[in-house]
Amino acid sequence: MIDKFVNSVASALAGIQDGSTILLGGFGAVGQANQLIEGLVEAGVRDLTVVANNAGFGTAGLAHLLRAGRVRRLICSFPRIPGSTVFETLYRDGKIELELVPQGTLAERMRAAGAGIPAFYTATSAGTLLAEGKESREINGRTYVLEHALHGDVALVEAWRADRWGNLTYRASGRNFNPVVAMAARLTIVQTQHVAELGTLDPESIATPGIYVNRVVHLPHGDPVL
Amino acid sequence: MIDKFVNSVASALAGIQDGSTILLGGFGAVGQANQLIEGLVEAGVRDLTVVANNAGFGTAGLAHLLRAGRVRRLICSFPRIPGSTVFETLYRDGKIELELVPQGTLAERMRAAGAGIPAFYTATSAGTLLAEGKESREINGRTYVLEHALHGDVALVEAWRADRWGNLTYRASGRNFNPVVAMAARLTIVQTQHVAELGTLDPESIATPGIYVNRVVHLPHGDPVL
Amino acid sequence: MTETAYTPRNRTQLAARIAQDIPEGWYVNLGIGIPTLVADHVPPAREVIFHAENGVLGIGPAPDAAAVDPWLINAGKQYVSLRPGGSFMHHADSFTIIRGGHLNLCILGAYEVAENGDIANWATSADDAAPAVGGAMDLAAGAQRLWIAMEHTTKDGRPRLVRQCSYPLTARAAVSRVYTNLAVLDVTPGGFRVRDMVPGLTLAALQALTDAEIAMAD
Amino acid sequence: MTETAYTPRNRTQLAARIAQDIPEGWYVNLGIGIPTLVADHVPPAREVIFHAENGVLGIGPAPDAAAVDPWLINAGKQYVSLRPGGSFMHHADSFTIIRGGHLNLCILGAYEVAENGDIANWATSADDAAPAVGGAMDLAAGAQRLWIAMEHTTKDGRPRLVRQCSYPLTARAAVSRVYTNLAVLDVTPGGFRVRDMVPGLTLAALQALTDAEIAMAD
Repeated sequence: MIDKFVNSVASALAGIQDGSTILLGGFGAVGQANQLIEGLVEAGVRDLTVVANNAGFGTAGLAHLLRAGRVRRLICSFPRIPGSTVFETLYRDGKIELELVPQGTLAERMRAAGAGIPAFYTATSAGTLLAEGKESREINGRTYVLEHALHGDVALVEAWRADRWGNLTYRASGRNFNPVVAMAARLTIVQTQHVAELGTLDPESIATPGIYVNRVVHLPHGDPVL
Repeated sequence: MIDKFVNSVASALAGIQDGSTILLGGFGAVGQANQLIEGLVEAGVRDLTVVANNAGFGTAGLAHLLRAGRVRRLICSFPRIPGSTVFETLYRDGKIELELVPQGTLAERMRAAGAGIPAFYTATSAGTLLAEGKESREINGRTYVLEHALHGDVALVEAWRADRWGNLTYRASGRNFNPVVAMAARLTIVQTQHVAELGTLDPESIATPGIYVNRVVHLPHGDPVL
Repeated sequence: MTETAYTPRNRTQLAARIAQDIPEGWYVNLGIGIPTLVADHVPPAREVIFHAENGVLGIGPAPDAAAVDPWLINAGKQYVSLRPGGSFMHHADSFTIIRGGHLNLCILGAYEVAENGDIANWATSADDAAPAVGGAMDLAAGAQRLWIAMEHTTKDGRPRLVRQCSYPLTARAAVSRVYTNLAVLDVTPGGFRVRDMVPGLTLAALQALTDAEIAMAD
Repeated sequence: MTETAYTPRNRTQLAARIAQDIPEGWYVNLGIGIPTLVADHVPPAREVIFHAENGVLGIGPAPDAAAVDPWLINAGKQYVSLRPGGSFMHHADSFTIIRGGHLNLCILGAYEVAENGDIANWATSADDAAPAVGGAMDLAAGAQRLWIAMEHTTKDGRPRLVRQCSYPLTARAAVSRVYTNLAVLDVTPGGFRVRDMVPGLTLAALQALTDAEIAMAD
């Protein structure tokens, strides 16, 4: 019997190495797997590359991981933490590298990693600072930039419901980057608010099929707080 | 009030020009908008480029359009019609052009058209006859082929349920290419088995949001017949 | 030439002015700041479908405190509601809408707009302390129309409608129209063309506040 | 050397032999023909999740006539059922599973397999009357493992395990293992290595039916 549930954050995170690339779902405070990220802090892994839309929210989760000095490089579209200067300070002091990526390019690069597409062309960022040093080409009279797939060693996902095959649904805007990072990593780890019996999730509305999921831990932590 | 419903096949198809590129949803007999395709035959448009996974099923729909000599060029992964030689005969007689495209490349090229990606690299077909004449490059030691977006003038879609904003759900494997072609055309026309009041489709499971849909016609034609 | 008195639009009036020009049935993405306010000025009976980068299509008004769904926010991280007919999608699908040219309109704020439609709205120098771009470049490059909502000049009086942007670009030749607190201007192959101005303002007075050359629309 | 008697596997036995080697938890796509039969030989208690190109993940057994859902077919256009835990997706998402390397295994039929793992299974000449490729190239290039199920020779006795394919390729260096009616062979950097043969068959007799050089696995 397939059963992807594990019974602790520690076993969910087992085997993550220093130097890993970690993809994080979530947008603002909603849909970020904060308990798993706290588990990373606890586990002591360091020298991480983190891919996330924001640099965290509040003081827990990614903000905590940054403050603890575990992140060598952040790949991000909007590296701000509301009410916090943790990232700005690290960045100004040269203690963290930043790769700034437009939000849609960030999503598409991870989707490409999940879809077996090593590189694609996009109009986003053409003719701007963020395209400097990148290959570009004219196609049908418009300039496009070549962007490469962004793979993760690990993805940390927050789901609303999960079954033992790892099928996931999300709640409202909690979906955001979660299905995208789930596709793009070798090891996808999920914290879920609710557990569903196999067969009770509607096959028409499973947002992440279990093929993208390796481990699930049940963490009913409640609603996000803005 | 937005209302994308029209009350006849003829008004659904109004304005389609000779020489158009028509994208068809459907896989085998399931989920193909046969009544709309029959309407195309009726409307008399010709010199069409048709993009479809198969060359039709049975004698109606695409098989009929082909037999009527309206298709100049077929872009297709599996140009066979079970129990029919319509396509083979046209092809052997030089009366139709064929662009053979691997099924996944076909889907991805239309998804790319919908996503603003003019071209992407894929491993599919690398080193085969179907890659001849195409640009390729090595990325991380593997050979990839450059494939271009495949845009349509018109997409013909079959949905299970539709609301007046054009939001769609599908039934089981009737989904197939339908959401993909809906994204990739300038004019997306839908035939739906059922009409849903606005707000009654679950926002978590709308497979095609109405932004990709221009016109909907209610055609409760019943189940597909293999 | 006599200087006439005029009253610049405040943020609310500017948002209301923009809302007038959005027809029913358009799919629209609103940037943070003044653009977000535009939704409040579209009459509920006129169905305009608002999209947010974080995978929400069909955003409704801000909910009462009692009706807040803490899982439902917009791209500005504010609580919102979902209209009947709305739907959720993941980020790659959401940006397919943006980058694939499916939005009829995007409205963004900007630091500067150039007469050829270049927009600068994400960084004030090439080496910002901690730059952040979000979805601005995707939206500017991807929407069918890009309208800008901004003050006509900076707080210290420097023009924002310029011959050439001095700040790092968000996208080239992307803006189609600019709504300022003083005027509405189209970006045309011939440069900025004034569609209307606040009552009492003259073209000469507006030109004095504008770096690029402007002219009345035909 | 004495010629010993042996019995080739029939299609059912070949499917059953392959099914033995699929562990619980694998995600598997089955091509048409013998590969499709493999699912029938995986005991229901061993959870193997079958995928079809047309957007079905978690395919169950063929339904009784009374239980047929006419909207639920596999890539071979046969009626199938969905297991609890199964899901539907559109074609681009379905091929993301295939092309993104997420399938543990794909099993296809083939005309020829070369000793370096090249596979030819979609066309018999460069100018087929009406060629059809379907999802074969995507599957061959994308799955983590590609196993082939085929007769060891053609009906007229020509070898299908060859030094170099004579038919147009489906993918280069893609096959990891071949199951024939006579033997199971791994494709290794050193060429074909025999894992097992049907009882009574000798390596020499198998070599006589094989164009490529073969050897026993260590």
